[in-house]
Amino acid sequence: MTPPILAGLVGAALVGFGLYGLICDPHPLRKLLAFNLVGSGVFLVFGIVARRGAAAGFAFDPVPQAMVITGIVVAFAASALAVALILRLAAASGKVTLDPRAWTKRDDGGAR
Amino acid sequence: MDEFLLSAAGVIIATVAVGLVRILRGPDDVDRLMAVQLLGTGGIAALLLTAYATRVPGVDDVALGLALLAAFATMAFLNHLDAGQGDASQGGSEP
Amino acid sequence: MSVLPALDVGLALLVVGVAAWTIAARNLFASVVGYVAYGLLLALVWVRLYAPDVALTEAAVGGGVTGVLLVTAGKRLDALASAEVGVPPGRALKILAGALAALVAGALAWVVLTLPSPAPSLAPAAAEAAAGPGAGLGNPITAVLISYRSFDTMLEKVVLILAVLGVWSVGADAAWGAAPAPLRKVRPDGAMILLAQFLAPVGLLIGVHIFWVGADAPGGAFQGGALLAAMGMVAMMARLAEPPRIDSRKLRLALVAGPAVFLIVGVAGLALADNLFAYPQNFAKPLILFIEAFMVLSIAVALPMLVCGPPNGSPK
Amino acid sequence: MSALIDLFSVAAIGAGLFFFFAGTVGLLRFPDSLTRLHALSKADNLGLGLVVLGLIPRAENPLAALKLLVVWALVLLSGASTAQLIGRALRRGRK
Amino acid sequence: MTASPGGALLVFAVLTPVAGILLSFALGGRAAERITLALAPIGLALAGFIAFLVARSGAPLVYVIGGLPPPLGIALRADGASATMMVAAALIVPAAAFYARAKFATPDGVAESRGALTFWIMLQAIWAALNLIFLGADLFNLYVALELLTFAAVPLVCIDGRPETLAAALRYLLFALFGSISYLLGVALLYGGYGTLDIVLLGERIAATPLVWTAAALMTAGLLAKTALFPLHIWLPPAHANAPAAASAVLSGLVVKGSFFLTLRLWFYVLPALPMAAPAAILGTLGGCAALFGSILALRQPRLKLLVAYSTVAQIGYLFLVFPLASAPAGGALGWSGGFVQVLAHAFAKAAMFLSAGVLAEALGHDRIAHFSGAARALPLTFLTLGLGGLSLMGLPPSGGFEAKWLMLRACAASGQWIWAVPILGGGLLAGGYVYRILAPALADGVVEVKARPQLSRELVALGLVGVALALAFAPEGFFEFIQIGRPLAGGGAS
Repeated sequence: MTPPILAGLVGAALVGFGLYGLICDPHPLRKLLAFNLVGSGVFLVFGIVARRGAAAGFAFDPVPQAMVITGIVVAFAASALAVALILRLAAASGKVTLDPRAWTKRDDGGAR
Repeated sequence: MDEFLLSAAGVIIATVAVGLVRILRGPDDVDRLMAVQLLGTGGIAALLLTAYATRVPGVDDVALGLALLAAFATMAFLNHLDAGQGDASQGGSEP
Repeated sequence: MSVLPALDVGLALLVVGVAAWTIAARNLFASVVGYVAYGLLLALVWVRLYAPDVALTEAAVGGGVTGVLLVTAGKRLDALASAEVGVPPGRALKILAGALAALVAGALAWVVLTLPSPAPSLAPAAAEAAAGPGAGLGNPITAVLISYRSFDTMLEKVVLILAVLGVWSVGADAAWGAAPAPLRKVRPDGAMILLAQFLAPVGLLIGVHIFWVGADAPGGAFQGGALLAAMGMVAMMARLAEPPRIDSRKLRLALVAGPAVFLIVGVAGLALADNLFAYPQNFAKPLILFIEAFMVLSIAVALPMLVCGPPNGSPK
Repeated sequence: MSALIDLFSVAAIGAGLFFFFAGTVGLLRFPDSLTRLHALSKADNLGLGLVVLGLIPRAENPLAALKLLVVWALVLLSGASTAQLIGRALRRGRK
Repeated sequence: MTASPGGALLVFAVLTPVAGILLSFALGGRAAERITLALAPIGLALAGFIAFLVARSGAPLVYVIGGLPPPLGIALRADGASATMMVAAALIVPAAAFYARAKFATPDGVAESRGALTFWIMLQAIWAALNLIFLGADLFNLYVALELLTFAAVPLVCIDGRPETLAAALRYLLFALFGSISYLLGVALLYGGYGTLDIVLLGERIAATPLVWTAAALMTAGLLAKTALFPLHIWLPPAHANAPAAASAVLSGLVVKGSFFLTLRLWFYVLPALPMAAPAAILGTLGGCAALFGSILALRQPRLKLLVAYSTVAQIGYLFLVFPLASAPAGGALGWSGGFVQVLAHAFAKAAMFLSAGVLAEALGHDRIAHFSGAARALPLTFLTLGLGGLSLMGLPPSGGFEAKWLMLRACAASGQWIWAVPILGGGLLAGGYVYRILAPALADGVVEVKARPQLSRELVALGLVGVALALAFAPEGFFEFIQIGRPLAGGGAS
């Protein structure tokens, strides 16, 4: 198995694990971790596309690699925004849940 | 010779991977971080060995980057460990 | 080379295993630490894919800075021990989600295994164009980022500014203008100060080196800027530097500098090279380095500000 | 000449492997965090040092060799500092 | 691909608000407000002129950035649909900005305030992102535009800082991030298959292979999560109902249309080679369910803003009927026009209704529908706007909503797809129900306590927007021809 195929399988597995965590984990920080797993799986798919695009005399196709670099920075920015929201939410309400039912009751005043 | 370098990389990866059991077992967060630290050092060694065997250009800079960041997560963790230890008196480091 | 495939398979299994662990772990912090380890391993995978530029970015941003962000967030949440977490979903939803995830992963694996051969590639076109008169760069990735897809790169810097403002905007009204909370409350140990005093200048040197060689070798503005950002955070964690006030004019200008210079040079291209975001033939390389220098500055400032969080305390 | 270099590399890297192995065994087998820390910080830094030593003669140019040394120095410094910091935090926590 | 004369304007349509963002961020909150308001006429002029150029040439306007043509470079492309959407954005964003001046003014005595800086910069960012979404001709460039839109929209949701708005913003962010990454994965696969991301080149090269189907499914799922199409709608009502009125107007009126527009681009421009029947039926079914389900939920909401937000869930549903209708071999042009008139009518009517809901909430101190008795007498203009907006949502003449449904029904008839008439008519009936729920108590006898008299100018802004929604009923034939400029003859698999 050459590295691109192997990396492709890893990427697919990462997307799968991440997707499961994103749906099932109730904790928003864990959801964020799962999102980052999906993200890195997607970047790996770009990576194998770049490596497969190694035409005569070139080790890789630079275009997908450049896109991954852009994507990593954007994913980090998204993580930072999400972390800021999670911490503020926990500090303001004592809850770190996204369950809509937790927010329809009007009893959040006494929490913290 | 390349085969030897690659085998060495493989052995290091396998060794530190076993060490990662500490992330699973803990028991303390410190133990988990030590496992990551070991992985970091071993990862750099494996990276260098693989790079010298396969001659991918620019890998020494990647190793430099990883080496710079070796203590990064541990430092962040210590910020909170020290703060949580009770002597948040801003007083200093003496126990 | 029969060892190499075994090494690759081992690395792949390790990455997948650690990833599964971060999802499955019960303890929040354990899964955060797992993610940090995962980021390190990914950098190795990227090297195996002949992508040292991506490996550098992944090591610095994906593993390093994101790791600090998550460790900090995990510990701050632990401190709010009373925080109420939602209930995990029922068995039916779990099975459904598992089936969906397996379906997506399976389809993806299949498609990736059956990608067309020979693969389409822009590599020859990019390399030829990169070395050509419009760019004059030996590193085609830098050429793609700063020349062919300059519009993406410039806008992505604007995304970073929006993210910084978004993070600030979750702070309290009364704190607006103040500095974010320091990354560390307690005064640090001598050993940590010493470490930072050594790491930060060496890292500065390495970061600038990686930016500078990026025109022709692996490296560039993103990678250099990300390493500088990490060094800035090291200095802040040792309290050698403090997060600046968010209303500081210098901070704002540093954040805006990268995209602003990019935009101005891009618009000037209409006069100098007959096209927006085109570079005049003889000045292409110096102009690109000029833009990149400001981008390094913006990235190096934006990433630590994103980790530091919203303003805290009183602006007075 | 090249055979001599190969021999040197094999010896140094082989010794490095041993230290990685020892570090992992220590991390897994030692009874508490402080002793694990002790085992770890010695072993992995020496391990990486020996791997770097084995690769230096194979570096293509002096700059690459210098980078290898800097990598090792950075990891050594990070490892030593964080070991001390973690150790102190652990001791403080135990009181 | 070569650049058209005047094509540079396309880049400036994106760069102008981007420059505004950078200047505002450097200069601070007070300047941010002035810059946004100063941009309004410039943006409108640019959008209008681009529309004029497209109409004059009768062909799409193209610009190749940096003179480096695709596949290596990036192009921007304006057709009739993009120019129409740009003009709509150039009317609604300034209207929201004008409305928001009082609420998001920087208070005296401080150099800058949190709410003001965030609001004005994010508003410009939404504008920049939307223009790029309407003009982008490269799938990765469009990914950057989608991210720009997400990062601008999420902070607006929680700008007032209450815990429930933070939870709504976080939920929105997670859905949007899932949407982006799913879209990006599809982009990666398409690049792997065809070595280009340019929409025109892809449209020529793509064939119906498993790779393309997988990419299409992933990208569509991501875009649907961002558009809040049923059943991925749960993030929308709390997010749109909790944002300040001016932000809600832009979020509901325009932002969700951005990802809808990309879904259209994807299926009709990138993937014409795929047989459309099955995916169009799925999208149409989801849309039909959304139209009915969203309306039923809207009927049950106790608060006006929540009701209006659920109505958005329903109205988004109608938009997706454009997939079965416009891809049909007969009546495709009617379906396409109907879809776009629905986009526009809903954008203007919904923006007007959210602004009115804001006026109402400030005047009464609450927006609980049960306590509206007699409110129409106290706030006649605002309830007139709500009523006229409701007219368009229901699809009664004379309104853009009616025009849209009429075109869609004619498309149903032309293509023999009568099944889609059920959600069109049923949803309209249900919309009648929830509009009645707002108006009936307000028109009943009773006395409400008006805490603060609303500014006439704000009520007039909302009325002006709803006026545009009504005026669409009188759109001339030339307008429908304009929307068709650059539309590929879709449903290649069908014809």
